[in-house]
Amino acid sequence: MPTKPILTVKDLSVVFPDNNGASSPKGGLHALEYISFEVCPREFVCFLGPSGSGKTTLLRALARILKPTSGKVNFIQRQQPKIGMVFQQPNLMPWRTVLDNIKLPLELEGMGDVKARAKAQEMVELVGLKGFEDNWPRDLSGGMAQRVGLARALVHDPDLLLLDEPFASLDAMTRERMWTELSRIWQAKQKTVIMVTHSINESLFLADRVLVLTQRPGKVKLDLKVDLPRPRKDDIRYTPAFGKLALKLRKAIE
Amino acid sequence: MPTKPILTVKDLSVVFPDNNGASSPKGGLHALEYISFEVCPREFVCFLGPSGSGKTTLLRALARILKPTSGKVNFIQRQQPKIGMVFQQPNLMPWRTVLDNIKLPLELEGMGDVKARAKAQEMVELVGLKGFEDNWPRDLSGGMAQRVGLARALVHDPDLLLLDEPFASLDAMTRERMWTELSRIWQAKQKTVIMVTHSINESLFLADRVLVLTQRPGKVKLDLKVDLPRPRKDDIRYTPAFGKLALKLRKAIE
Amino acid sequence: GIFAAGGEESELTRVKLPLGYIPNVQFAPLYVAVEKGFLSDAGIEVEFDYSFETDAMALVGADELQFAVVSGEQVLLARAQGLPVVYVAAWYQQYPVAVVSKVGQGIETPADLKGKKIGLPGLFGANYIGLDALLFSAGLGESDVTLDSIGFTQVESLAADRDQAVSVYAANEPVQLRAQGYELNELLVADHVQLASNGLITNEKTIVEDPDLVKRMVAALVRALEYSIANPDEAYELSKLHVENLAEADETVQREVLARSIELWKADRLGYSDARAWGNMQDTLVKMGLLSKPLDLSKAFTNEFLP
Amino acid sequence: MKNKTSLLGLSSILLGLLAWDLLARFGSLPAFILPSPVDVWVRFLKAVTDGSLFFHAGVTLLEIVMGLGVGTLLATVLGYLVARSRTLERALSPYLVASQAVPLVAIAPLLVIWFGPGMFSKVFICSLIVFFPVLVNTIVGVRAVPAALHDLMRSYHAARRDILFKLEVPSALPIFLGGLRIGATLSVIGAVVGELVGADSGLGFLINVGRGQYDTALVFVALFTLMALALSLYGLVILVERRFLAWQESVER
Amino acid sequence: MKNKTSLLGLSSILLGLLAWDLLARFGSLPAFILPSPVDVWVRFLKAVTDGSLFFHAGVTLLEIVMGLGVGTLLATVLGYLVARSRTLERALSPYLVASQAVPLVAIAPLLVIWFGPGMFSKVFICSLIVFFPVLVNTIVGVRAVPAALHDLMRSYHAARRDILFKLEVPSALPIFLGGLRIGATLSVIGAVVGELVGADSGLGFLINVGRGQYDTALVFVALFTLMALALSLYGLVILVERRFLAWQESVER
Ligand SMILES: Nc1ncnc2c1ncn2[C@@H]1O[C@H](COP(=O)(O)OP(=O)(O)OP(=O)(O)O)[C@@H](O)[C@H]1O
Ligand SMILES: Nc1ncnc2c1ncn2[C@@H]1O[C@H](COP(=O)(O)OP(=O)(O)OP(=O)(O)O)[C@@H](O)[C@H]1O
Ligand SMILES: [Mg+2]
Ligand SMILES: [Mg+2]
Repeated sequence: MPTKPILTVKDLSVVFPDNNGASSPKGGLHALEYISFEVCPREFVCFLGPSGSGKTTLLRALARILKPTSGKVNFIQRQQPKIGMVFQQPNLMPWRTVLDNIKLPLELEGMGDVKARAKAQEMVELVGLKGFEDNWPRDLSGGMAQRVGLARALVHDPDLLLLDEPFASLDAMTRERMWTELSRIWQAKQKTVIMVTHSINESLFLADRVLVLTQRPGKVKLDLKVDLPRPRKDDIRYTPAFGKLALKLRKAIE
Repeated sequence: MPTKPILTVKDLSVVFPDNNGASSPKGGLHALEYISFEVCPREFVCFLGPSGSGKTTLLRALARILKPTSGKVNFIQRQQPKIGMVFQQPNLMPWRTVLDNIKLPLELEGMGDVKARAKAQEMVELVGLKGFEDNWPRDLSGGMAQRVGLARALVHDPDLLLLDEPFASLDAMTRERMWTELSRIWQAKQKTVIMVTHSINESLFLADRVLVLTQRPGKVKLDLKVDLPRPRKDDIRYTPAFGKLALKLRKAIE
Repeated sequence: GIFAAGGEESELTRVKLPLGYIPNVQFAPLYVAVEKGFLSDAGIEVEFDYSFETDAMALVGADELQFAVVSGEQVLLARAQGLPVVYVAAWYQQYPVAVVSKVGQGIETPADLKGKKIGLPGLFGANYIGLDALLFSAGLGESDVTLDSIGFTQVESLAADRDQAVSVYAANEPVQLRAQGYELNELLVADHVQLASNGLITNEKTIVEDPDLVKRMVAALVRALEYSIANPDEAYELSKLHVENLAEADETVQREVLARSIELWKADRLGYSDARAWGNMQDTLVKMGLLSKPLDLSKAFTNEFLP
Repeated sequence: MKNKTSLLGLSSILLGLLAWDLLARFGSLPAFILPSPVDVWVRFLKAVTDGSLFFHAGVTLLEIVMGLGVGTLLATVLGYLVARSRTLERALSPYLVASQAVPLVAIAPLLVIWFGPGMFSKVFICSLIVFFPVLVNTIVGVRAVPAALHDLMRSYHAARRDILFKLEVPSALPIFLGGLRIGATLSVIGAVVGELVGADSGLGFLINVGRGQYDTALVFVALFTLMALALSLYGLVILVERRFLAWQESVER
Repeated sequence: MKNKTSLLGLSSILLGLLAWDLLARFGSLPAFILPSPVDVWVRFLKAVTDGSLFFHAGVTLLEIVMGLGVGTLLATVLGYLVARSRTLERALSPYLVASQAVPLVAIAPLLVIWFGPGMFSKVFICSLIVFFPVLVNTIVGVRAVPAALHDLMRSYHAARRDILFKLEVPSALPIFLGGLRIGATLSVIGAVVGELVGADSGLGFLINVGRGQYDTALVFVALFTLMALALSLYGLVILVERRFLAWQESVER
């Protein structure tokens, strides 16, 4: 893409202190080491990598939840874009109903209650949870909770979406519906998406670019451009281009 | 299989009370309705179904965590077999280290500490977490936590394994390694496995039988025998038999 | 309970004796009675107890204990509620409450208290009754002054000029205040009205069942009083054995406390209860509304056990 | 279900009354130590009729409400700050703990001199005694807020006050309300201790009067009124819990 | 880091001492109301030398330890039972709350009659005051055990005692220890209140003696010893927390 990058990550390293709290001579657990990449506006980037390779840590650093040990995360257009984040665990507030959980980011933006409720209600329907608006999170199934998390990340129209395996506990059908919705939203609105996934299919179906991280310490092993035509229908999976890309990713991961 | 069933589920229904606690005239949320099936010893059964169709609820009823509203769950060989369960969320005890979490079922059986540690250590290595024995659960990545849960379910050599999407947050490679390990354990020891999954591939790769549940209220929609030869290697995916079964399941789910 | 003396002479009757206050040089006669063997001569072994006066009264009334040292008005108040307690020996002849004020206030007679703010622990107990009796003696009532319930902080309140006068224990606080260099006017209640004061009580059951014990107890107390009045220095030294911290405390102050106490104990006949003082006490209590009707005073006290 | 349990509470109270009556009737204790329920009831009616009970109970209630309010407020604010800074905790905790170990009766003279013998010193004592349980439970509660939810709020760059009101307050509420339950109950003692030490009104004063006149029935009336106050305050906290903690499982296991 | 904060605690204590000294030196209060730090130090050395401080502190400490032990034990057991049964809670809570509202001074005669005036009544009062905070926090803690972990234990058909010791105890520990922090601190007051009411030994008795003889420095010595006791107990609980709650995040946010 010709545009200036919206996000530049330069030599990002994250080291967790060892169990006993002190920085041991070994120097703690190196979760990420010298990661550098750029993301352009409206780009959809997927991260793949083995369990424990630092994908979640990377997203946390991008969201400024975690201070990197060294290196820089810079957003160019604004100081800090509006972020919508889906966590690996649903991470809902147990004292809020489904609707109120989804409404949270709107409240934080100071939106009026009536309007916020209406928008949240829209999202409830989008993720297929109509009828469960007033349930407590503890009464939801795993997949339903994850969809609430997704709705909460999308409701306030963020500039940057950070998604940590947002579809992991969804059945094939629901997942595909969510894929379609996400693609639609991403194309309709001016969003940049960074998504962690374990599914090669998912990454190829959605992403413009797939980055593969190595096992601890996490480094970028492959930066693959996905130039499949959009919109990508289900049968794209059986095209040779898709197969070739999938094979490349598979190899990189192994 | 010619043997007598080890588990008989008859007309099992689970109704959750409505939000306000009272049984409303509507009669609450019908999660499962008149489910009946049998499982033979050493059988590997997978459940598929849309999000919210009651798969987790079913496993909870089988483990006697939840009392069914009506119907029966009977184990024939013994009053109650030894169960190993993987929950949809990792469900680790935050005050126990990785090793101690895995050791828990052995402690409950009264095994001596030295022996228990040794067995737990074996499991740590099996799920690829060597070096993380003494970590607190909060310092694990999502996939690592899930593997700890899996190790905990296997460590005490249970007769019946109840697995609720045990591989959902694992990357493709780790997942396949876990599949192989699970198949090996299942074949080597006399285990019966009931597993919930969202992956058709996974179910066909592992199961003797796949049952598909419908959306609320959950009923058995399809009971499919998987008569693919074992051991199933990775390339079985590309055989026509596999494709036919996959298509059947796909249809049943949609 | 008590362990009644067996046949052998060497066995002593064990008695628990509540004093209603912490160990203090003011209890010197009792320490003398122990240390000089007056009590063991009488066949009694005492264990002092420092719990509250009203609790002690209730225990004696319930015959859980045989004896206690309490203030005179408490006997009437308790009897009004049906406690079968009897006052058998007077210890203080003079009601030991005084109202003190800094000299600058010019309070020299009870009448001068009119319109003043007077601090006292609360609307109960000897400080309250003594104060009211003093006011009545001057034709005043509670409405003529401001009563300030301040807990047992009279010294501090007077020092800090919170109150213009305070109702205190005559033998103790004025001595402390003077030792701190304050010049005081002191109105001793006993100078204006005779009231039944602190003494030894028992209950009706003990009087009926073991009059000899009562007699021996009273005799020992009177003997100790006599000895203490005659030998204040020795009484002081013996008190050190019982009073925690007395050896470390300000000796001149504590000796003065004892000297003043002795003045309050002195009498023509030690231990004797004056019917007039009891009548005055009853009048005061009725006037204060603490007694709704007069009692049969002859049952409240007796002199029959005096030696 | 609800009826059944409140029936249970009631019948447990009746059972207590019965035991008391039997003890008073057939026990060896005289009435001036243990009056019978009937004696106390008669004395209660008298105290209600002449208005003295309402007056004194009102004074005590006012002290309690003020003491509870002030103590809770200070404890909550300080507890929150301490929970968020170990440094502050180290600097303050010697004072906070020491302040609790001072037997108030012993420093009453200082309090009286500083604040006078009026209502203020009672409110002070009351709030001092309420302070600590609320403080500790605020600290424990705020520290127990899940880190993952903090991450969530941080991902939105939520303002401090939003983090406070939308995350920390609701999350710490169950434990905080536990502290308030303790505090509300202790506040009653706090006010009464102040009154026992020196006062001319309030239920503590009434107890002193009753004790001074060996009117044990009056003491019991005052004691029961105090218990009723404590129970009402406790009940209020429970109501708040019901209202705000509906999301917590109330499963009987 | 650790050094820095303990330095902070120390310097905050020194600051307090300084403020006190200035107040005593230049304030308007006479020495028998507010003695200077030096007076108190001298009196302290004297009390240490003649052994009286150790003796009385020992008596009080014994009462505290016993009261704390008994109160905590009862509260933990009862709290656990109540936490697991709403029915039991409804039946007992009126009594539990009411027991806390009774000003102990008022029922002292009954206590004395029932238990005698010796150490027992102090231990009783102490354990009564310790009881409630520990009870409430035990209830809150046990109720907060995650339902999912209960499911886990049930899937193993774990025995009751395993559920208790391997799930409920460790899970409720942070909140329980909060209750113990409160209880440990209150226990000091409990013992002293008992001693103030009537005793012939212990630090409360020493306070009474000091007050009776206007030896205010002695009162202060006793008060500071009490505070030291309270701080030590509190410190002990903190040590236990450090030992057993290492798994909780201790991130300074
Ligand atoms: N708070 C923490 N303290 C210490 N170590 C941590 C912490 N969080 C993560 N780690 C470690 O950092 C490494 C990377 O963790 P991360 O969660 O980023 O992995 P991930 O790529 O998201 O894995 P998964 O796919 O399993 O979720 C892991 O080895 C993990 O143990
Ligand atoms: N404790 C509960 N109280 C009330 N309703 C519940 C409770 N647990 C589950 N449910 C409801 O029961 C239905 C089935 O839930 P269950 O967790 O069994 O679904 P699932 O098949 O496991 O879904 P998923 O694939 O999303 O995990 C859902 O609609 C859910 O909202
Ligand atoms: Mg992750
Ligand atoms: Mg589920």
